Amino acid sequence: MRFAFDPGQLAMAAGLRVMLDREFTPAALRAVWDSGTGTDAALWARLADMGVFGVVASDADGGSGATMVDAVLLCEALGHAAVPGPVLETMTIAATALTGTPLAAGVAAGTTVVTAALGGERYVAHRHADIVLIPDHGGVRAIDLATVTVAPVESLDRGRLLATVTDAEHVGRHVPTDIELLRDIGALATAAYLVGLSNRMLAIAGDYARDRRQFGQPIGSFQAVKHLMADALLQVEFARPAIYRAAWSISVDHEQRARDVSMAKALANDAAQKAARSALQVHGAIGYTWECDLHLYMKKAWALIPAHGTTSHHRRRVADAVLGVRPTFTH
Amino acid sequence: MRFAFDPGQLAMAAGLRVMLDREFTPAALRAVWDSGTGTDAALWARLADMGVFGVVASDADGGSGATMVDAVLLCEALGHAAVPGPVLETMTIAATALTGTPLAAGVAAGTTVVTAALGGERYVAHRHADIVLIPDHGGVRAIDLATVTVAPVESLDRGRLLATVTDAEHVGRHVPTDIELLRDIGALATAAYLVGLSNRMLAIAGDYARDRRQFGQPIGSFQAVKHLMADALLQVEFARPAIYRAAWSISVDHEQRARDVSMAKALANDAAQKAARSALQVHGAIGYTWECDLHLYMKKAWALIPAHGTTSHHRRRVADAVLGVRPTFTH
Amino acid sequence: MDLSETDDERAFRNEARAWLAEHVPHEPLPSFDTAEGFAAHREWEGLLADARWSAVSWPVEYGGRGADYIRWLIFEEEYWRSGAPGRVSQNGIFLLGPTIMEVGTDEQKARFLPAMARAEQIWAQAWSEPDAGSDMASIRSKARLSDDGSEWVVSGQKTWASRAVWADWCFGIFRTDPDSTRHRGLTFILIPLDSAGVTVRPIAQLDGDTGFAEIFFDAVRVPVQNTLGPVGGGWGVAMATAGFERGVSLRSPARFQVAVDRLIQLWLRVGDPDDDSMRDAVTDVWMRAEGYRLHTYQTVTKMIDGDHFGSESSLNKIFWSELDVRCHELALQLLGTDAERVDGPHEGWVDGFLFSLSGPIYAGTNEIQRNIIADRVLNLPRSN
Amino acid sequence: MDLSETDDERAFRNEARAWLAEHVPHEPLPSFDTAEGFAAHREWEGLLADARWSAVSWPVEYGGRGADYIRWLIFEEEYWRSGAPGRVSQNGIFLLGPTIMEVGTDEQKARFLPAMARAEQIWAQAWSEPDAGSDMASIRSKARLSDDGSEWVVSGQKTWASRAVWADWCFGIFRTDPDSTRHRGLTFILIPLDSAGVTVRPIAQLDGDTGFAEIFFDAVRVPVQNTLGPVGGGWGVAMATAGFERGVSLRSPARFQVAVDRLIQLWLRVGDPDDDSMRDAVTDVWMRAEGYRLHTYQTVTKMIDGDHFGSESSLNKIFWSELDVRCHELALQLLGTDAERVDGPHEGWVDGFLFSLSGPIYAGTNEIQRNIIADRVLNLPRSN
Repeated sequence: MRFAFDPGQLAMAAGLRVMLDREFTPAALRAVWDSGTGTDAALWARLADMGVFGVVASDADGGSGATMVDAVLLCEALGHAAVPGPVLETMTIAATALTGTPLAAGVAAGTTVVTAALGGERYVAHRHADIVLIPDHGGVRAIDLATVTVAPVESLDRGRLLATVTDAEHVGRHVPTDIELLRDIGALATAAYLVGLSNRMLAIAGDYARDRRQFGQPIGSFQAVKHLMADALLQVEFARPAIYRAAWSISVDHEQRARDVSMAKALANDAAQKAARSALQVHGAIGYTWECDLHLYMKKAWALIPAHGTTSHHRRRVADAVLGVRPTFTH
Repeated sequence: MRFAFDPGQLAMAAGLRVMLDREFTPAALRAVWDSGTGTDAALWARLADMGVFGVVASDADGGSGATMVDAVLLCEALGHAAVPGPVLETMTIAATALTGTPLAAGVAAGTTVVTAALGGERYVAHRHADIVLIPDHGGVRAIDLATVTVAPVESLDRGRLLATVTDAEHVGRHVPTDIELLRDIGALATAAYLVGLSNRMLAIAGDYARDRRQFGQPIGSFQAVKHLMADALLQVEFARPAIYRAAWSISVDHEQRARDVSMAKALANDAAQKAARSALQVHGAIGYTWECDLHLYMKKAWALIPAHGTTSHHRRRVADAVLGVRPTFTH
Repeated sequence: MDLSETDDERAFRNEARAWLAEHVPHEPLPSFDTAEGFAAHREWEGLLADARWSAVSWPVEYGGRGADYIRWLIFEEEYWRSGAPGRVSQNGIFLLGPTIMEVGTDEQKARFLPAMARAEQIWAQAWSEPDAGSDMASIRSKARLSDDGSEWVVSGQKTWASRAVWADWCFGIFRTDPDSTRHRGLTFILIPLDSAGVTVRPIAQLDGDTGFAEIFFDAVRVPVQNTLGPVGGGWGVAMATAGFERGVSLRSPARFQVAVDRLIQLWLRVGDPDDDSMRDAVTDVWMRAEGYRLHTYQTVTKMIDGDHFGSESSLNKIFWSELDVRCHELALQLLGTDAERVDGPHEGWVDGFLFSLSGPIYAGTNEIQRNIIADRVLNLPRSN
Repeated sequence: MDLSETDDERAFRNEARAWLAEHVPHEPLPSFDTAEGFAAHREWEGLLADARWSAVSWPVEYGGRGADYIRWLIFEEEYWRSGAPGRVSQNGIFLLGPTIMEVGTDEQKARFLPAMARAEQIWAQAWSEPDAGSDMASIRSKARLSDDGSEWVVSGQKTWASRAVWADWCFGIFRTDPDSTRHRGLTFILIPLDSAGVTVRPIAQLDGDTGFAEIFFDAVRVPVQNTLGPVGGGWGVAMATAGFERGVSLRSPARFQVAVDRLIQLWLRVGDPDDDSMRDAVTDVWMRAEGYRLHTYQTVTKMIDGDHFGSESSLNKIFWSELDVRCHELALQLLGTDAERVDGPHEGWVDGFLFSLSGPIYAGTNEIQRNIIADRVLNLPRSN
């Protein structure tokens, strides 16, 4: 038994993290909000160059044929920078669902942008995507967004260009695949993204707490602020291993995959909720302003917490797995 | 509309509080634990002198014919001192149930000690009582404890002499009465007692926090300790008016009596749980010792929280009242 | 103890309910943090004032009805339940007004109160400064007397000034003794926002609206007649106002009962009736709103009996702000993926959630309130 | 990343499981905080030692199996799942032992470790003092060198010394430089509890047992050979031990998995299957126990790779202690009015609840742990 990543996996994630810290600053994220495009074309190209979109795609599709264990650290790094657009859907769900189809190569190369609405969501997460995946008997249907009616829907996260899709009954290509697996992949990728996002919110709050002075000392020296942040960190730090384990369970198609993925998303949701609340409270009124970068990240968290399965949905899946049968240790 | 007590009501409660502070000290409570009698005979007599047992008993029974609004402040004062024995059952449940019976005068005088097991409890709260009340078709049955089989049961609160009662099928006197009302009275009296108890635990913790020094200052000057206690006080202070309101609802037989009583007990349970946890945490290891008086009060709280209806039982009763029908303001 | 309404109280409630049913706009007014919305809300306040509903607890002579606090709570219940617009004149009527009645001169009462009640003067708060947030006593904005002693010359910067973008006046405390520190040497001054030297810079908040602003004062000249309370005694005056704000007036229980009512309606519509978890959570927040209502009735009865409203206001402020956040968090949970949508039928919940998050922060953060409770109610030693 | 067991690990698990199935007493032993219970537990430890199960992670030469941390966790899972007795020798095997291996002399290793593994020496902790609780650096108990320099002369008082009532030895830190303050001038000394001048006074705790004691030292003479680590460097040695305690060793995940298993069994027996509230609450505590297990596997893999175990131990300590309290609170909720009964079939839950309440307090209160996390993990400025 070994609960650690390989040097190569860590190196790729570190490289991505360094690139994003340097090139996708809060100002760049703000620019995406203002542009109304929902993505950053230059950033998307950089991610493609680094092979992010091809990580789980098969060699035949031009990917590197790795597993969700390789992808999970990348999803976390993407969340730390709150990278906008359907990057998770494209690199994980689409790369898995469309393997072997003519679309797969474009997905792996990042030139085909894919969004998905496989669960109960009413909305597609990115209306400017090329392809949307929706449930179809025995698999999914890959639909060219240009061939259906797309109506914009406004998200509190202006980096997300939601839409409703209609007149999609008789178009697109049927792709046989395990939709439950795709849903689990989407939920796990989102959980990892949320944990990265949570660390970012706490980092922003930490910088402010070191910097801001009241009563003649930095507010970070007050126990109330220390404990607010320590409690949030606690939830983040104990959600992370659950996410890594779920990635492994997907990669080996573990019999408890559903339970492990749902545990990961439920804990990630709670951690992100807590991190956002604590980060805002540490900032006080400043954090409540549009000028302060914090809200760009908080709103991403609030948007993604219900996405790919709400906390109660996932907690119920865990309950069914744990309380339905006599509990035993899991190895 | 007037949310306040009369001077007379306040005066009687203040008198009781002063007497208990002076005469029923933690040492006296400890003595009851060590004696194994479950009550303090001298204290019982003092309470009788002050008319505590007769407060809601009718004039005809030798009581003062007052209402639960008069009794609720007394229950709170009794809880503040953690008075042992079935004082609440005798002064409220029995005085109401047995009115007009030959037993009533002894109850009002405090010479007949009554315990009750009207809800789901498996145990009688005081095995040395004279009378126990149990449910009976269309009312209750008043049973002389000397006529049934009484088996001791050990409580974590050594001031409570629990027992199981068997062979009670064919003995005792049937008393027609509204058992639902008796249950509500018991729950409300216990809720008031728990709030008094909660204030006492916080007072003990406050004394310790002012006294105990670490890192060169009183621990009460640390924000972590301040906020621990402030959060507990918050719950206690907002439970209290709900308890007073429920007492009024009983006194006027309000249509929402069940909802109001259950809200009071649910909030009192949560407040007591929180007050005990916070008081113990403020004390640290000292609070974990037998020498420290705190545990005498904590254990009383832990024993009474499930008594006369658990938190979830009462929360459900509120839910049925609030969510079963279209909600409107209640006056 | 009598929690049933008297006939008079019932009659008062019915009168308010009837008037509101007739006059509350059918369409919600635009946000009062926009130019047109502000104007529309001012107009509504005028309508209220004509019927003497704008300040029911004020004396008749100033445009009120001399209603006691119980009636004020009854009015608030009817007001918020009727879906009437938010109170754009709240800073004046609920915060400054009572303070003027307490410490103002007769001239000031005559000059400000009736105009306030009729919303001819709408007021902005100007407490905080960039370096005086939680640490409110570290005020730097100065006011010095002009050579002839007839005017204050005010310089400095205030921030988080609510309503300041479109308001007519602002009130705040300024350092009038240059050698003073902390709570001493501060004076409470009332300043017209159209004075020469005043610049107002709107602050966009979480929801994009501009409910707050920075106010810059560049040698602004204000007649000394606008001094409220004693020179150098501004801190005490400000605390009275702030205590009142944290206390009953800022958030009457009715607001939360209406919010919880809406939550229950939402639960009945979209919730899973068999989901005890959510059922318990909704019930819990109902109990909190009801507990806040009962606690408030207890408090105002004390006030009617002449007690003063002290540090308990900190208990209230924590309680209602956390209750409000919880109520909106539950609503968003019920909405699922609709919870991120701001243009749909549930927009109100998302806006309400964002607004609720300001509760634990403004009027003194809840951390500061816990300190106050510990120090003044629990008598724990002050931190050093 | 490979979370499946290797064949070797599986074989190790099976060997442990088989041995435990054969040897674990059918009747629970009496509490080791009683004379007979202590003796019975010492005997059990001897049985473990004979089969080399008492300290599996120790080197073979000292009586262990040289098992890596993964195998140690596997053993713990099998141990606690088998219902085996509590570890009366925990202070020595899990806390002092590793410290001796790190900083002890060869002579000390030979003298103490094998005897410890065989429970011939059972150890008490002697950290705290009446005035040194959370503020552990304010140690007052002194040790001065005898004139000939061959012995320490120890005087003072320790408290909250776990196992001290029946143990053979105690370890703690003492001020050896009379002019020193705080963390400096302290030395880590190992003291036989049967030394002349040692008085042990049991402390009765919440459940009536005496798991703690005060230890009074009246000019107790201890050979300098019992000094662990450098003279004056006791604080560093103690911190290594304390970090290890808060970290993996004190509370291996298996304990909580067994507790949560029992909670689930209780729920299945007495819980209302349609009560989603309780179902969610039980599931939540299961997730916390599972999360702690996963976090621990991640941690020990780091340690196997040579990383040192630092301030994360504070995260662990808060997490497991709050998880444990929550687990027992839920059990008592399920038991309803049975929850106050201490002589019934559910006695274990009540005792467990009381014991769980010590978790957030001992080995450094959770408030202190939050400070450590804030200062060392979040790099927030120290309080002044």
